[in-house]
Amino acid sequence: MRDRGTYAGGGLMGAIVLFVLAGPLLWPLGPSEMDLAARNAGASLAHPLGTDQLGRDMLARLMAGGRLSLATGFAAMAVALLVGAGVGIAAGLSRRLDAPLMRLTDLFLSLPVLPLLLIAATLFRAPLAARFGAEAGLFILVAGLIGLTSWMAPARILRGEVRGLSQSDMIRAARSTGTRLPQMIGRHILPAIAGSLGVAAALGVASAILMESALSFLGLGFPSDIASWGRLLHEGTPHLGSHPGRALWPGALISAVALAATLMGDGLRDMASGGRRAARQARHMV
Amino acid sequence: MRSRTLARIAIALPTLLVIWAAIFALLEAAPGDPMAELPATIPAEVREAMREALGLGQAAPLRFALWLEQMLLIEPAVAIDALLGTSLAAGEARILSWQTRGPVMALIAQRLPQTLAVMGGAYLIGTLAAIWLGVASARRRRGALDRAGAVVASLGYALPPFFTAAVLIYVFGISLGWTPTVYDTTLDVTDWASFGAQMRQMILPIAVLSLQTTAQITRYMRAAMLDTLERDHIRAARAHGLPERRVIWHRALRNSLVPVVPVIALGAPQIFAGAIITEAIFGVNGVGQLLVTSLRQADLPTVQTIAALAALAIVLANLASDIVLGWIDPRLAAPETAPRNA
Amino acid sequence: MSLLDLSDLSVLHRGAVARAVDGASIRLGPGESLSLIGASGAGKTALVSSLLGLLPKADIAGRALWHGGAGGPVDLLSLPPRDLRALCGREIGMVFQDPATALDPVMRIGAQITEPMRLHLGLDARAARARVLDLLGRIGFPDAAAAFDAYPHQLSGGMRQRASIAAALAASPRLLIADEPVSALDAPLRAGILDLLDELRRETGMALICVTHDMDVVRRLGGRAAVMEAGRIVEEGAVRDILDAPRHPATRALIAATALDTAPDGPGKAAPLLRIDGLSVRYGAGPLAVSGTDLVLGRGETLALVGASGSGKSTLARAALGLERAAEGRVLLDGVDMARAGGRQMRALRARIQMVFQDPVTSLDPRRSLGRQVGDPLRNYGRAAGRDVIAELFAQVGLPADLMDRLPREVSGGQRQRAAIARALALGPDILVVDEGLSALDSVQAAGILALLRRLQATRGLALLMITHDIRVARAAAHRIAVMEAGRIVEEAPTRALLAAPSHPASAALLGAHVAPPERV
Amino acid sequence: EERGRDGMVRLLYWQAPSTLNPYLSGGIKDVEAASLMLEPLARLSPEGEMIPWLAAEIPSYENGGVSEDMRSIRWELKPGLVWSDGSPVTSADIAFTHAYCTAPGSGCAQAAKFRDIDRIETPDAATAILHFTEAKPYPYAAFVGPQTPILQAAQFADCMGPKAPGCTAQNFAPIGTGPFKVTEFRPGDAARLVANDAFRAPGQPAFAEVLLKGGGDAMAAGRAVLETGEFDYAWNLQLSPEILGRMEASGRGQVVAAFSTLVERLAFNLREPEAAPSDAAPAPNAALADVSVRRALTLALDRGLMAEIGYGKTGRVACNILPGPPLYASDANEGCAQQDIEGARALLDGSGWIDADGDGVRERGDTELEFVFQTSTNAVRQDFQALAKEWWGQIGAKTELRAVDASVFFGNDAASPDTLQKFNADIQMYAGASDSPDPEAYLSGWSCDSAPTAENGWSGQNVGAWCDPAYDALLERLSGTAGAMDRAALARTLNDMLVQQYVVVPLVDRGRVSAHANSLGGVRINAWDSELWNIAEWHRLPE
Ligand SMILES: Nc1ncnc2c1ncn2[C@@H]1O[C@H](COP(=O)(O)OP(=O)(O)OP(=O)(O)O)[C@@H](O)[C@H]1O
Ligand SMILES: Nc1ncnc2c1ncn2[C@@H]1O[C@H](COP(=O)(O)OP(=O)(O)OP(=O)(O)O)[C@@H](O)[C@H]1O
Ligand SMILES: [Mg+2]
Ligand SMILES: [Mg+2]
Repeated sequence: MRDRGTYAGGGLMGAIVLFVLAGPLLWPLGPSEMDLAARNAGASLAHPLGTDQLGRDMLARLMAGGRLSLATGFAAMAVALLVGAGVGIAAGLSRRLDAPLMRLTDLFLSLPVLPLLLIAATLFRAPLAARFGAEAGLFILVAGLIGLTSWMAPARILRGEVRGLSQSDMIRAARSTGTRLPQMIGRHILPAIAGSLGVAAALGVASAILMESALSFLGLGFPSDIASWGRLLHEGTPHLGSHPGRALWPGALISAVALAATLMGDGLRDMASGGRRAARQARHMV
Repeated sequence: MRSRTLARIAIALPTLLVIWAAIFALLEAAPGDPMAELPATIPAEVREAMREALGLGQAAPLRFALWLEQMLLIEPAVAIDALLGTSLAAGEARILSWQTRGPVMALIAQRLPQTLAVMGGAYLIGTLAAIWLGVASARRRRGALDRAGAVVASLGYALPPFFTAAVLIYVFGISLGWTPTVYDTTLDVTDWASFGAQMRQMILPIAVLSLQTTAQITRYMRAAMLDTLERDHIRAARAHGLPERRVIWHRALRNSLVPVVPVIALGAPQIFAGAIITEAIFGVNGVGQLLVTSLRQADLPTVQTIAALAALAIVLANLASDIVLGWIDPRLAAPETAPRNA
Repeated sequence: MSLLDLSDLSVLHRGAVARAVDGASIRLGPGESLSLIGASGAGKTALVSSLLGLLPKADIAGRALWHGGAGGPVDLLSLPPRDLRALCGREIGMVFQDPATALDPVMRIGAQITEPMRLHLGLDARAARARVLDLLGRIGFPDAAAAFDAYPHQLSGGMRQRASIAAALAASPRLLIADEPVSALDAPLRAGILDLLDELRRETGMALICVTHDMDVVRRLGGRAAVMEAGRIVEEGAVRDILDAPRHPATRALIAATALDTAPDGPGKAAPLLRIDGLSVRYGAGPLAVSGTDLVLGRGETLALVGASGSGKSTLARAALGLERAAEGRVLLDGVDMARAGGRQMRALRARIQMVFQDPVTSLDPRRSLGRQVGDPLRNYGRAAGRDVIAELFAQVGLPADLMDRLPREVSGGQRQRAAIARALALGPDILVVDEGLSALDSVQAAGILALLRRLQATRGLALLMITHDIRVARAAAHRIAVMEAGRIVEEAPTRALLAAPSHPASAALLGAHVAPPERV
Repeated sequence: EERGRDGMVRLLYWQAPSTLNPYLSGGIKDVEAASLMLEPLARLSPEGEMIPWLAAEIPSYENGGVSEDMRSIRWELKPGLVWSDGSPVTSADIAFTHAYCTAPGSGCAQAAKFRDIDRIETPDAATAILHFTEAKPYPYAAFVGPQTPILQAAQFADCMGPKAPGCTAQNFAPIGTGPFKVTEFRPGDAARLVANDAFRAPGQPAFAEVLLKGGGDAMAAGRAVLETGEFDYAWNLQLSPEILGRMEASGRGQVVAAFSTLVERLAFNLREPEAAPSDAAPAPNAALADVSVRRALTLALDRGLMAEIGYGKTGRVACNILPGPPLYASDANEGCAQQDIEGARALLDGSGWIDADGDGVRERGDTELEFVFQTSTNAVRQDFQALAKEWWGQIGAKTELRAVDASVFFGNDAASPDTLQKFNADIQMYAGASDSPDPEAYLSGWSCDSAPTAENGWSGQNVGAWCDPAYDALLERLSGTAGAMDRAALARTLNDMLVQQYVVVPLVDRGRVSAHANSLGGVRINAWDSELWNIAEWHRLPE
């Protein structure tokens, strides 16, 4: 009963993943196939969600774009969370690192994003492409850039929580039994900050999906012929009056991912706070 | 406590200088050309002469030093002059924008009121709504409100402002015609009618922005509140007979604000720096819009100055967040007790 | 006329198999005092918590008629939460078993106590403050104003417990429910608080339900007593009858175990294992919490550290483990300076000195099951930590193995305490620091743990630093006793010598309050 | 009729002017805003013809205004002209304006237009004679068009050279002769103006006030005029044709377009491999050196469809890189709108480009028909990219698309690899125009020495680095030829060389697009001059 939300989240996420992964196998049209005779078409049997200004099938584009969006969304969120949680926990635990790390965070928060992205892309695009191949290199670049510009919020939020914990008897006791840093973090700190972490993750996925499209408008993201959800949403927005579906569908999908991630984040928090596990255990013993 | 606050402020100043230098270096290194907007037919040597006139002939460190002097000495002096009618800064070279060739600070001063009104209003409303919604969702966990809150929050942070703004404009501006679609910065509030007009033009941008703010803060608030409500001292407060309202809004809220205060502080600098996309869409020509247009035109002095002020706001907000945190939770302000080998 | 009429109360915790309280009935009149005794885990806390609706997740059956209100009797168990809340604090006050977690960490002590008082009594801020200051003074805070402005984390364990009592008494309730109210207090303070409760009972007609495992406290409170075992009330009657002529075997066991035998003589001149040299510790800019103490602990030796609440015992212990930074002085473990030890060496040292923290609730991770937490030290050093190993550790401290998967908040206070002890013993340390480790245990359990420690001492040469306020525990366990006052060790002597002839007034006070024959009511 | 009878007119320039002194900014938005106050001696009509404005007539060989040796031109002011502060306009103001822009250290954006003026002689208050340093077959650069209006000497006297930028009060409120004068200017945001009481035409302007508002984007601007009617005129509506069409359909206003020479085009990278911008950047695909490949790529494009999809009625197929004025437009390239996939395939087959290895991409020897196609980020350009990729795929060429942020792409930052000039790709798309009806400057952008190189700091418009001595020789002739007919003939030949050798592929002749409310009368959108050139004649139409 109490897990309904988590299951709903997981189910929703599963459905979306299925849609973008299996959908293209079932749907005959490709995302960049143009039907120049049927531009800006409304919903029809041939194009259930209509077509765009070049006659490309919206359904196919949504499925193809979703792969890209989900992959970048999760990868970039992971990067941001990894860096953010790392910095936040380090600053929270160590008084010595606190000031420098927080000033670094201030610095990154202060740097104007646009020039930062432009420079980073100029510096790293070619080397990454050379090292990992064009596509993987671009993916790493995009996920890295998004991570680079969004780790600061989790860092600052988690730092405060960790700081409070680090003063507690619980951490003292753990330390006195010889708990090493990684275990300390894994056993005691991460579960304690799971609530915020879950929220940050859910937020992170959605914002990374949107950020990817912002990057592609700067010419830093993926090439324009691969349409991510963020990009479709952006392209569709001006047509809200005439073809609302073109913006509403990608918007709905991004929101659905965010909602699923949110519900799953809630579940993560519950799991970390232990109530569910213990209850289940007790039932097993009957 | 006070000396610790002072120490923090003391460390904030050099931090700020480093940040300012970093911003300058970044802007120097970033691609972009103040002449890019000019018609292609303007010959290279004319462009060169124009660059010279902008002061680009000087070495970058020199320009940074000059900017720093203007920022730290001349501009404050100008501000004092304007307030007190003195003439401390008479004849000194102020920071000039490359786009307008006018003083950057004058530009910012022109832009700040609308940014403060719209962003500030949105942030205040958004934060309060978020706290209320977060608390309410946590209290009736998995209840209808909690579920609705999750959906609203997901929509709020998954839908970018360019989309929500477009929808709102379409519905309220075009279909219903209730609100203007272009923000009039020259509107002076002198009477009820103009006040009404001001409210009408502010409501959509505020709605867009506060939706975003609410979405982000409310989830953190909820998570923190859930954690707090499980603690024993809340149980104790109930056993002492405090009314639930007081337990929640006083005891539990204060405890759960710890992770939320940094979130609030993170967004607060926007009140001064502006929200770029929303300002652009509604034509609220605030600081954010100034920053984008300056960036687009590689107007480095303006960008540098706005970014520097934003950095100041960020550092101050974070400082404030630390101080407030220490005040909310005295354990966080506690001096070093943890020994080495942590 | 009765005040509270409890009949056939049952409590089943969510997910639990057995009832924590099983058909208990109690009747209490105004001004009456009822001591609730019983083994750890017997259901005492469950019983009293259920009365105030503090177990929202448990199935509660039965009736608890409250006759205190103006409009006739009400059933506390079926009262709407809103009305129940109105009763709480004003008519029924509650002192929680774990004082550390019952206090709001982000509020000053004074404010926490003042708030319900102002609410219930409608006092203005100044009057409330005066009243709270008075209360704090009466409850044993020498500097009431400082305590008023302190945050919970700035107080010692005993101080927190007293603050909790003050909060419960603030609104002059008609019934005080106190769950182990004096377990962390030294003898003089304990006496003072019991006097205060007595006084209130006589003056205001306050009734009292006191959960305790300390027979002296029971005797001192007088009135009636009820004995619980496995959720049932197995015996009830006048304190004198119960203590002097216990009928139920459970009661007899509890009473028998209070007579601890005295400690054997010390191991003689053992090699010093732990040496503390001129150690001082300071919190922030405050005064020294520990100043210039010297202490030596030899292999196989037990040293009891006694002293008034807030005298710096816990601080000294934490510093000995390197958990608190020393302002001055050093801690040498086997000749190695802890502050200078490198990472690897430090880890090796850590395994050799372990500690049972004063507050088992805060020292356990609320999100990790007891079994895991007891196994954690083993895992830290790469040793096997299978369920069987942990079950053995559990058995050692008398914990049933089926508590392994429970979270700390899902077990009783004594069970938490024992889990904390099991954790500290897991690594087989050379030195064990026990900060009030037996205070939450009933006498049977306490005797068992003491026996265990003594056995370890005999077989492995375990050195024990026991912090306690209970002279009897000190007498039973320690070879030597050190007395602390205001951050200093003021006297140190072999147990017998010190008990026979305390030379420092502080020691005399600690002993005196105890030695005095308990007042019989 | 009375001046100022129609109240306020609201103009929406979403890219807001940042200064009102066109000499300190070459940006079109600033030039347009300044044209409300500041006026030149002559303007260009919507058809690209010169019309006298402050001058009494256009000087020419025929009327003797231009000297035989083409080294001087004589302008006469209209009689009785006054500045908005009431003082008379004299030839000294003309001479001053020249001095102002050529003073060293001012960073004058229009310096090129004054470059060859040796001195200005002012025999009387109404006459200014411009003496050139060399023969100028086309002597109408300075003081013609909105970029080079006349400044009031009295106002700007203290703003010479390095002091020019600091004269904020002057730059933000120049005194002019135009129909309006500034009352409030907030750079980048809004300007308010009122009718100039001293304006020379009686009964003009019809509007008493102008609100020139900036901010937002093209979408918002279009909406405010066409859908909600909040504004009367919106400038530069680069929106997709469906959107514009839908907005226009709400019936409040209309979209207007005017054409000059703004051509969206493809450029092929014809650089020698060793002249690649840097070691890191790959050399351009050698296949482009084969004119038949360039031609095949061109044939595969359906320019008609592109114009329709991207611009609708605001664009038309461009077959010439110089599409106007009419006299200058070549008619040798008609029919380019037709797509010819078969023809393109045959062409490639014929010149040895075949798909031997069956990977769907044609090759000859080691050279595959694989191209990197870059442009700036912009919705229409990305659509064009997608279309080209599709069509080129049909003829067996593979395309990798790249989009670069516009500020970087057009930024000409020598340090960035992604600029138009560095051309770090095989094919790129951008728009360019001649800013004067005389195309000499524009066409000389394809001379050999205007190729951007490391030596010249990556400046120059010949981004493809195409070099043909014959073209340079023709350019040389053009610079010595006077007379519109002869010049036009030469220009057409040059245009044909560029187009027929497939150095560039003109795609779409883009109009300037604006919108005005139905209630606004007198609007004649002008792509050669300021769109506000005739605002004095604008008026409110009766409902
Ligand atoms: N939340 C819970 N879920 C499941 N079982 C619980 C929970 N809380 C307590 N118990 C179990 O209920 C029984 C009674 O617990 P209770 O806390 O009432 O004991 P107690 O008599 O107060 O013991 P102590 O003297 O040790 O505090 C114990 O066996 C305990 O393990
Ligand atoms: N974190 C802290 N910050 C400030 N003061 C503290 C802190 N912890 C303890 N103190 C103060 O240090 C003194 C010694 O405290 P400590 O906990 O060592 O006492 P104790 O002897 O263990 O007392 P008890 O028997 O009551 O547990 C007390 O006055 C206490 O108020
Ligand atoms: Mg208990
Ligand atoms: Mg203590």
